[in-house]
Amino acid sequence: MKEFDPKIVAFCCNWCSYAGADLAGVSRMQYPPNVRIIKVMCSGRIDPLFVLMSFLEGADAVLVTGCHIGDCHYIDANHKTKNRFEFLKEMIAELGIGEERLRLEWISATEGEKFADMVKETVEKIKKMGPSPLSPKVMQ
Amino acid sequence: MEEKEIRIGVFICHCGTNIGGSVDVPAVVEYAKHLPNVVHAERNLYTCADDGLTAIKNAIKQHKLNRVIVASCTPRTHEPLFRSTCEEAGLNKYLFEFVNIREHCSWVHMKDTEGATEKTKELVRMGVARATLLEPQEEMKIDVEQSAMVIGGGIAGITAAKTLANQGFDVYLVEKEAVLGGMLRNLYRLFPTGEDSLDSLQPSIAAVEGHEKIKVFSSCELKEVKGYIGNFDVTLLREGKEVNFKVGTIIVATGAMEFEPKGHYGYGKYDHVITQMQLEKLLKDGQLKKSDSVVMIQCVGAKGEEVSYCSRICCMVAIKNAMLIKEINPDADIHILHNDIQAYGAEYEELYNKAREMGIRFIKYTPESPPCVTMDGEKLKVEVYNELFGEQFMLGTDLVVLSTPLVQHQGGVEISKLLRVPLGKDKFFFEAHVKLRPVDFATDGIFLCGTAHGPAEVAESVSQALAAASGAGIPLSRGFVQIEAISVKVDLEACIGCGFCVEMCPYQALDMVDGKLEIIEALCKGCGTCVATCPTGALEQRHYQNNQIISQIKSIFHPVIE
Amino acid sequence: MKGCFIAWATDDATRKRGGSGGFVSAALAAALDNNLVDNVLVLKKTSPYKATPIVTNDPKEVLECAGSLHFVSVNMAKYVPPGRVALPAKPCDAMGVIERAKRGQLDLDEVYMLGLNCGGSLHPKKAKKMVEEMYNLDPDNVIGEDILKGELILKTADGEKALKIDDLEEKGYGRRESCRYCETNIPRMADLACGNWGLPVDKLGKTTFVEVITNKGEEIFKNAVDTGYVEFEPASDKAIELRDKIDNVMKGLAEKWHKRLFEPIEKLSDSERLAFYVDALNRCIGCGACRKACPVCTCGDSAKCLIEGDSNYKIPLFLMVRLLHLMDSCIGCGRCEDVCPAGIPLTLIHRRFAERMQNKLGYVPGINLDKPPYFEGELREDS
Amino acid sequence: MVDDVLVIGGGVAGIQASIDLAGRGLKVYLVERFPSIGGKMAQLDKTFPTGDCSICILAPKMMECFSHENIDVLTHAEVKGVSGNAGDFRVKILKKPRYVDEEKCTGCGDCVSACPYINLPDEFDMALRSRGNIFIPFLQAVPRVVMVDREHCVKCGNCQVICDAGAIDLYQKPEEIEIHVGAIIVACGFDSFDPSGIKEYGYGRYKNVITALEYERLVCASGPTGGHLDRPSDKKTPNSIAFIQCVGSRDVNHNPYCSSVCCMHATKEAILAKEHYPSMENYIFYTDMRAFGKGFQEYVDRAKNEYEVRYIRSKPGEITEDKETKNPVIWYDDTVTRQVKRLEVGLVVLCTALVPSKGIKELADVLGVELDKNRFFKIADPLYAPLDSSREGILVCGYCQGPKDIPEAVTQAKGAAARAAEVLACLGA
Repeated sequence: MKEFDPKIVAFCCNWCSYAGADLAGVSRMQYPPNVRIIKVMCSGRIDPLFVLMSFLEGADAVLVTGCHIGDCHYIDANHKTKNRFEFLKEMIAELGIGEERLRLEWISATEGEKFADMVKETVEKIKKMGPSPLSPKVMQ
Repeated sequence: MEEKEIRIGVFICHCGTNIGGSVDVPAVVEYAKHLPNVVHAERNLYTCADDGLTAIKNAIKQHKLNRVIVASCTPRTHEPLFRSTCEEAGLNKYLFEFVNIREHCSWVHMKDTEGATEKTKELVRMGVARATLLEPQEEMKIDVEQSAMVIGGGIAGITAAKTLANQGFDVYLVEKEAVLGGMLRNLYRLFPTGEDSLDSLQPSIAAVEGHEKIKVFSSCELKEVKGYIGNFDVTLLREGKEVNFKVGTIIVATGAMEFEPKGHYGYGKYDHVITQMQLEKLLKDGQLKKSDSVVMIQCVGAKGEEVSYCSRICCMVAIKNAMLIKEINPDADIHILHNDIQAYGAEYEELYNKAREMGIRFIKYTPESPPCVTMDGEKLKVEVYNELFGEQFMLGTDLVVLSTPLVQHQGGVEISKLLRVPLGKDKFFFEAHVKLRPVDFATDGIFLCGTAHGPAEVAESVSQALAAASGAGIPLSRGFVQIEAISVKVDLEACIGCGFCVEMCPYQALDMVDGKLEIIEALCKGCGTCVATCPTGALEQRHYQNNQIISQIKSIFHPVIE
Repeated sequence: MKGCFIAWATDDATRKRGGSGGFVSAALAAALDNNLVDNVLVLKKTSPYKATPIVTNDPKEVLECAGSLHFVSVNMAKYVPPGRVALPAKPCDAMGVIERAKRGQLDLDEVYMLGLNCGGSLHPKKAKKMVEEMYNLDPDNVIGEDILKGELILKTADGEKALKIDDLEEKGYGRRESCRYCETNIPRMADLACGNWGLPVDKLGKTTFVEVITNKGEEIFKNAVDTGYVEFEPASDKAIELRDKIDNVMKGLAEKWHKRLFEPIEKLSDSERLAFYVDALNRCIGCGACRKACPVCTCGDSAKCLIEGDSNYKIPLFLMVRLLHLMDSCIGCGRCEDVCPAGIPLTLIHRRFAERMQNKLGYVPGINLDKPPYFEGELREDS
Repeated sequence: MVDDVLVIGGGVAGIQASIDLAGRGLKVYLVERFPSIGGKMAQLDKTFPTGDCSICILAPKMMECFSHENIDVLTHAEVKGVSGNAGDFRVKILKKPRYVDEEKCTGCGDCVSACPYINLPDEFDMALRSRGNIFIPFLQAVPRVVMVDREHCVKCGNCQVICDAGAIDLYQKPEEIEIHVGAIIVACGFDSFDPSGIKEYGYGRYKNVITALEYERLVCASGPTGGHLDRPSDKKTPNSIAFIQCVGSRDVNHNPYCSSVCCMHATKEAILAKEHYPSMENYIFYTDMRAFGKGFQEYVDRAKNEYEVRYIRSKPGEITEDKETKNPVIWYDDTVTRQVKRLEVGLVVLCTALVPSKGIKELADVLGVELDKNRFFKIADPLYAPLDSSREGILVCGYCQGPKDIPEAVTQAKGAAARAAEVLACLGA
């Protein structure tokens, strides 16, 4: 049987975390090919619905990323991201699919390594945890 | 929009070996050809090179493409290039979609050709899903009224008004006092030129008052400002009557005032304890009695509980005034009690050294044990602990001058409410970005300068005024502002009027008017925070629509096999 | 004149029809009569198990609607008409009204809520069955009901029959599940809080214990007195103490029920809990009745929860989004569960999610106009 | 009369002035001596007092400037001659060869790894990392193209072979171009003072005595150590750091003026160290604590109270080195006990004076403008025309006309742009 290959959805903001992912590339930092990036202008645009939907579709983990608090290109829109994330975190915890599957990281445009490390760590962790029990592919 | 067949063209870049080295590009092209709505797919050695761009333009014509996808490097550097290529071929630039398969794929999976190729296919699939739902957008152009309002007729306001007027724009200069000049009117002589403050200011005042492009409204009060960049409607009150005009941009130069040191060091209790401003006045009027000894105390009320900041200019004001007293009375014994001397830069440091050479004495006190001023018979007595010598000093003196910080005044607070621009913790106006946007407000079209921004000396205020005039002059000289079509729009039928989005907006671009949501598109910067907040689908962000993002998510998990 | 009073309708008929002194009906009628409000929203009883919310400006009609209704579980918040209006409000009605005000659906300054103390209500369908099986009565013969001292009393033409609520609930009857663990018995978020708790024995059934809470409450109370609809006397300290005591007993009971209903879920492992949620929520047929009945939901036909998911989702996107959106705002009224044709224990599940969040944030919905934290702009430091 | 504008210097001030002018629809030539724009700000890690990541906020501006249709960015180029008057300057610019066709190079970096010689000090990373003969100035460089260091290149041709784009031309010639402009804005910035002349501090002799700019690269996430504070002697994280203020400034033997920014950047650097390593002990030796800008005093207060930075009012007399541990040892007068004290730390950071950039005299001569006694550009009217040089039509902004921090430089740059537009408008009228 083929080894479990997690699918991870990452939401990145245009200004910081997407640029951080770019920098990881420019610096040729190697990480496993499990992450799919969806770009939005600001992490504030990330509707929790997108995160829930990703899990229901079969994501084994979801990464919500944006500029560091204080660095937001849109004054303080990432404060709202942070607040909304608290809801998602509690929701995922209550659902019992493993809190580690959802992660919020602030990644600046210089933190290519942080982006690469985040992906590496998440892939490793999720491989240990196995597929998300909420994934339609997983029988219960 | 008419229903049209979606025809997508996909261009996959080898980027030399940068992508081609770890991704099986031909296999991705084959895969792309079989994705829904894709009518053309090809690969280029460098899509960004001339032949690549030509290939895109040709394919748009030949295959009647109405969506173009380039899978190559990062949109952060190359999107403008490909967008303009599409436009040259007659395709709306918002129908272009970028897929990053270099920075996010080939470069980070260099030793995993299989994994990188599979990932590339999926990334292209996501791009196709999103491209299918892309919509053409028109960028909004807002006409800009060719005039500006400057609030405050001090040196900053005067400079800003003059610069803008000299560039050919109409300027309305609003001052609440009867005469122009602001704080400089009350000062004696200025550093470093030694000129009389008011004398040096007169030519500028005259230039402004005589300028054909400048209308001066003195003794006027600002009543209301409505609108947005390019189109502000201003209402003034002059002698109880309303005056209305329209301006394109606004500069806030409302200044500051001296902190009144009530209860500090016997101020208000002893006659000979005065502030630096009062000293300037005495010097100006030639009223300063011969003083054989003077003590100046720095940071009165500043760097502490009342005012947390350092007021930047007081050390130099004290040194300058100490030297002026020395000029009048070379034998005067002058002590400046300070908590670090702020003689930053080149000239100030020089002046500080010169003051010491002249015999002005500097004593560093510690905030923990501040000086103490009492009356000893007819004379004032100042006690201070000299940190450097570790001794308690006792100074008998004729005059104590308190250096107090500049602080925001009530007028400034009101202007902030009126214009809906923020004040910082220090109560001064708060700029859009401390480092890179020092004279802008987050609200487009409104700028700030001078001591309204924080304590500053003349040259600094003038520099800021020029900078604010630069910012305010840009939209005026262009005649319009163009807005990237990523702003939000509302479907009023679907909107339930809960109003939760209004406070989410970092730019006050949303407003509830009679239970209905109104969007001031000119203010929207396209972060989309309100869209994520909206409990319904009433709010949408152009080019980052809910359905577009959702289709990207779904496409990750739905392989398409045809 | 804020504080606690004992009041009663001056009109005999109203006093008799009303379960406890007829104060509420009289005050409502007085408000209409004196043009304090344009309309009154009341429940019109059509049978012991059915009542329809009506909006009326006729004081007489209001007086005719007097009487307690334990077998009806309608939430009034959704029916509040625009303009100045007064309504009797159970705690969950009042909370619903406040949540709707937050969402711009009504102007709280124009709504007068005459709060009713509430120990819980019964689901009409279950109530009918209970009357037959536990009371051995013909449901159609029941002409009235009352809850007193832990007993549910049914009145027929032949007299009264009382059973202990505890016993009924042990057997799966009695109050709706959400009422059993509801700890809000006295509607202090309303303008007035009215009921029979705290009344001395001699005044029981003849008067109403009224707490005047807000300025609006004061307005309505004064109006009722000034127009002669109502008379009152101050409540004694003893009465006030007694009311609190009853409230605390009810709260204690609610706590017990809470533990009993929620502990089994609490004890589940992560995967068992997920299985429980998937099993329950996947029964959803997507009819949307829960959303329509929910007093907090104001989203209309474009609600985000209506975005289409995929049929293979283990939990419908619809319910996932609703769970999320209600995490801070669910008031626990129980309406979703009442109306679910698939029999999903919706309220129980919503409360699991909501309590988690509300406890964490220290936010209680429905008690004041504080914005739901989901929509807060300020950064919450490490909440 | 033309209304094009020349901007000299591609640091944050030059970039801002260019963007403002181009925004008005004026044509701008931006000339930068180095192969990438960005200037000193690109080298900084974070900025005070907000802690914003420096390159993160600068990079979008660099891109905006470079891709602006009204701005011609000429990197690796120098102004060689200026004639004419305001409204009508003729300027000769020397474009030095970078041995790479900027148009063709895609910045992929394949050639960089192909170069067999890789032991040259990387200028951008303050020589804390080595680079090859062919290199990209830094990760976020704009334009992102390689250049060849011909001085050391042996022309092995590996880079040419590997470059699919055919961008490398090892025989590229210098190019002289002439442009015609109406006004000139000078924003040529500053250099960091070389403290090796101050023998008592041992810079150059002791490995663990570094300059503040070197420190910035060390703590930067995209710097040579990936943001790990590895001290030079043993690549280990020190337990304590001392920052020494006024090295070469406020010093009659070197530069009499105050550099204005060091108190604050030292405070920031100490905070960064504490944030990275919570057990780090930080000492700042200062003369006067100059925290006079917006939010600065509060920042210093926070450094003291929250980050436990120890501020010591003393100018150390000498630094020695512990032979075993290579720890620098600081000898200073304690103002409290009035005794000479000894403090051993893991790393010493010298907050050196910032001095007018190399070549400012030559540039001033070419432009025909005067310098002041500190070799900054002289200002015509220090009160009411603080951005006008001694020659009409030539504006000066940023650090090259006197010490200032980033927001002040940006402010002046915008102001100079407004003044340039004003001068041109008045001449045209």
